[in-house]
Amino acid sequence: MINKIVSSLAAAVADVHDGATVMIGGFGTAGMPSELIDALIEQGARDLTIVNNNAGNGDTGLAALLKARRVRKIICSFPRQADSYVFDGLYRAGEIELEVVPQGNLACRIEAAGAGLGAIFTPTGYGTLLAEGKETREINGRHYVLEMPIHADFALIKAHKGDRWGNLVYRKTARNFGPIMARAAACTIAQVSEVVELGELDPEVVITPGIFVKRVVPLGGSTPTATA
Amino acid sequence: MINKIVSSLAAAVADVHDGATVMIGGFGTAGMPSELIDALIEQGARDLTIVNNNAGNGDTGLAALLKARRVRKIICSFPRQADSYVFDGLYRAGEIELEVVPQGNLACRIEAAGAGLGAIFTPTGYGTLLAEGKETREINGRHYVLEMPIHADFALIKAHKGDRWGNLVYRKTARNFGPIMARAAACTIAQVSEVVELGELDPEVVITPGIFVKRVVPLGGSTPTATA
Amino acid sequence: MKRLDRKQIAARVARDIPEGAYVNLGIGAPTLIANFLPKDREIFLHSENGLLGMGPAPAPGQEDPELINAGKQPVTLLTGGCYFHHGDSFAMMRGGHLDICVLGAFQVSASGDLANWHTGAPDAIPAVGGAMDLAIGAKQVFVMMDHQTKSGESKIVPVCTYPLTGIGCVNRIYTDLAVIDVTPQGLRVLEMVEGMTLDELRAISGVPLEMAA
Amino acid sequence: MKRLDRKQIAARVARDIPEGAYVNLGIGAPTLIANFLPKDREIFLHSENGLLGMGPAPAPGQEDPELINAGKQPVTLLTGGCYFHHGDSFAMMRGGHLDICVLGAFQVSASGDLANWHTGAPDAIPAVGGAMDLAIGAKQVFVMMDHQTKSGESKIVPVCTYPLTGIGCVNRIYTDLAVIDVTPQGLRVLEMVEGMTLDELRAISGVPLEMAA
Repeated sequence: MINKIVSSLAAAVADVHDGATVMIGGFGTAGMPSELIDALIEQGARDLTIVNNNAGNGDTGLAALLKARRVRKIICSFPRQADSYVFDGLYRAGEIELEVVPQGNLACRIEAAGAGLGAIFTPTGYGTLLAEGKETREINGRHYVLEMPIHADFALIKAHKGDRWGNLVYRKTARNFGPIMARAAACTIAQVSEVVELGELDPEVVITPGIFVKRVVPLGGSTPTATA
Repeated sequence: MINKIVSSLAAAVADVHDGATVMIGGFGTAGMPSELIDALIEQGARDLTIVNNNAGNGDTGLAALLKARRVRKIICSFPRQADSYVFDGLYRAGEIELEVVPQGNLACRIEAAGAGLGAIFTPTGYGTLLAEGKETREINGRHYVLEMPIHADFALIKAHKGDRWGNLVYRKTARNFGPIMARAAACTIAQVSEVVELGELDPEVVITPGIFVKRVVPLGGSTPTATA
Repeated sequence: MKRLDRKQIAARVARDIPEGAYVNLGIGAPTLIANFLPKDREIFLHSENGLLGMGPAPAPGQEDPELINAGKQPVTLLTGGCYFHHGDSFAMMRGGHLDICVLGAFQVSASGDLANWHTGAPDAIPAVGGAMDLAIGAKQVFVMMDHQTKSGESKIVPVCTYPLTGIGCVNRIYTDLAVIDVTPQGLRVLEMVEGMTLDELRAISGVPLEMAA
Repeated sequence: MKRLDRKQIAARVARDIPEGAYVNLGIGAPTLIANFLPKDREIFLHSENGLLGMGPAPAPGQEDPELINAGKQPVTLLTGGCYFHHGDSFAMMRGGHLDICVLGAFQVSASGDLANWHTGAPDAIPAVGGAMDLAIGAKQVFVMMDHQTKSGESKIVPVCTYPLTGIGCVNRIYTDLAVIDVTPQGLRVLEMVEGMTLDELRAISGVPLEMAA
């Protein structure tokens, strides 16, 4: 019997190695797998390359990982936020490397990795600072920039429900990068609010099929309680 | 009020022009929008370029469109089937142009069009007859072929349920090419087994958001009745 | 001559958004436009973090931290709206499926180049988000901004001096003084605020302006 | 020396598919393998037309024309299986997410080139389907075929004479006579049918063969 459920956060992230590239889901705090990040801090891996849309908020989650000096480089679209002071300090001190990628290029480079494409010509960023030094091409009268896929060793994501085969569904806009990161990493680890029995997820509505997921960690009671 | 529901098949396909590129959903007969194809035959547009996985089965649906001599060229992955005699005859008589594309390249070229990419490097087909004359490149030790997006003027697809905003859900493996073709065509027309009220489709499970759909044609009673 | 305030500019933009349009309102001032869309028009608001059919802010106490917009503020979903992942969301943008996006700007050039993500200051931390995708993806890109900087310089310029967001991507500019189309023949003024003359507008704008035909 | 029949080859391949593997069984003979997978192993069968967790053929009368496999035959879905569109399905294949695919072949070369889609006959209508995607996508590609053609020619060849499906993509070959690994050092024989010697196998194969260490 295949059972991808891992009850311990520590066990779920135990094999993240120094120097690993780790994708972390979430857009701001929505969909951020905070408990997995805390477990990763506890675990101690360092010299990490992190792929996330942002560069951490406040002192928790991704910001706490940065503060613990575990991150060598961050690939993101929007590091500068009102409460990104941990990142800001490290960046200004020259203690973290930053690769800023337009958000849609971040998304399609992650998608390209998951789909096995070698590279893609995207129109976004053509003629801007963020395309400097990159190959460009005019195709049917439009200009494109050649962008490379972003692969990862691990993806840490947050989903709503999961089953023992690793099938996942998400909740509202917490979905964001989860499904595409799940496909781009060699080992995808999902924290879920609820583990359900096999078959409880309607086969028409599984958003991330289990083939893309290695481990599912249940976290009772972490679903936001506000109605909407 | 926005209402994309069109009650007449004839009205739904009225503006398909001679020379149009038309994507047609379906894998074999599963997901093939037979009633829309019949309406297109009745409508009379000719000199069409058709994009479909196959090249018609028996005498109905896509095969009937071919038989009516409306198709100049077909782009597909698998024209030759046990019952593809209409296509076979036209092809051997030199009366139809054929572009054979590996199925996954067909899918990702359609996806690239919908996603606004200029071109993609795909590993599929490298070193084969189907990549002859195409640009290739070695990236990180692997060989890729440069493939261009496939755009269409119209997409005719079959979905299970739809609402007046054009949101769609599909049924089982009839989903196949529907969602990706819906994104790649300037005008997507979906025949559905059932029109539902706005809000009846769970926002978490809409497979094709209405932004990709121009017209929804209800066809009462066309859901397969077999259980499964 | 009376300048429009931000709300008035937002209201003016809202008038040009037709029923059935798929629209992305950029972070900042453009989000105000949502308040001025006529209630009897069905308009589909897209948020790049994965929703279509975005509704107004929730009532106090009804906020859901997992239902937010691109500015990370709590929002709601209209009946008939739906959720999707970032790949699909940016495919909507990059693939030309949005009818209109409205963005703020530091500068717009006479040929429609847009600069709105980076001041170019050497110590600034670069952060682009979805601006470049919106700039090149939507069928029509509207810019909403003050006509001049606080120090009185024109924000419509012959050539942008700030780093670009996109080349030749802006279709129309809404300012506190005028509505101006970017055309292959040059900038064309559609409207000016009451009491403003074309010569006065020309005098404070750094670029050639003609009235639209 | 007793050749295996198709069912016996299928049963042999089935033995090598471990629990938890994500597997695509190609159209034709490889589909027989499903019948020999041990019931106590959870193995995930993928069908390129958009399902994962494919189950056996339905009972007569229970067929659903909208639940079919890549060969367009009616199938079922296991509890825990799911549906997806063609883009996602081929991303699974091309992206290296399948552990194993098993394909039939006209020819396999000593360096693992595969020819299985086209006889090269000038009047043949070319049709490739998903064969090229499977050939290059799965982590391991197994070929299941007769060792020789009906006229006695080896289907394992120094260089394929039929048009290629993929270059250097085959990892293991299961025939009616032997199981052979394709390695960087050359072809390595893992097993032969009872009564067969390596020299006999060499005599009818067109390529150098060594026993696996």
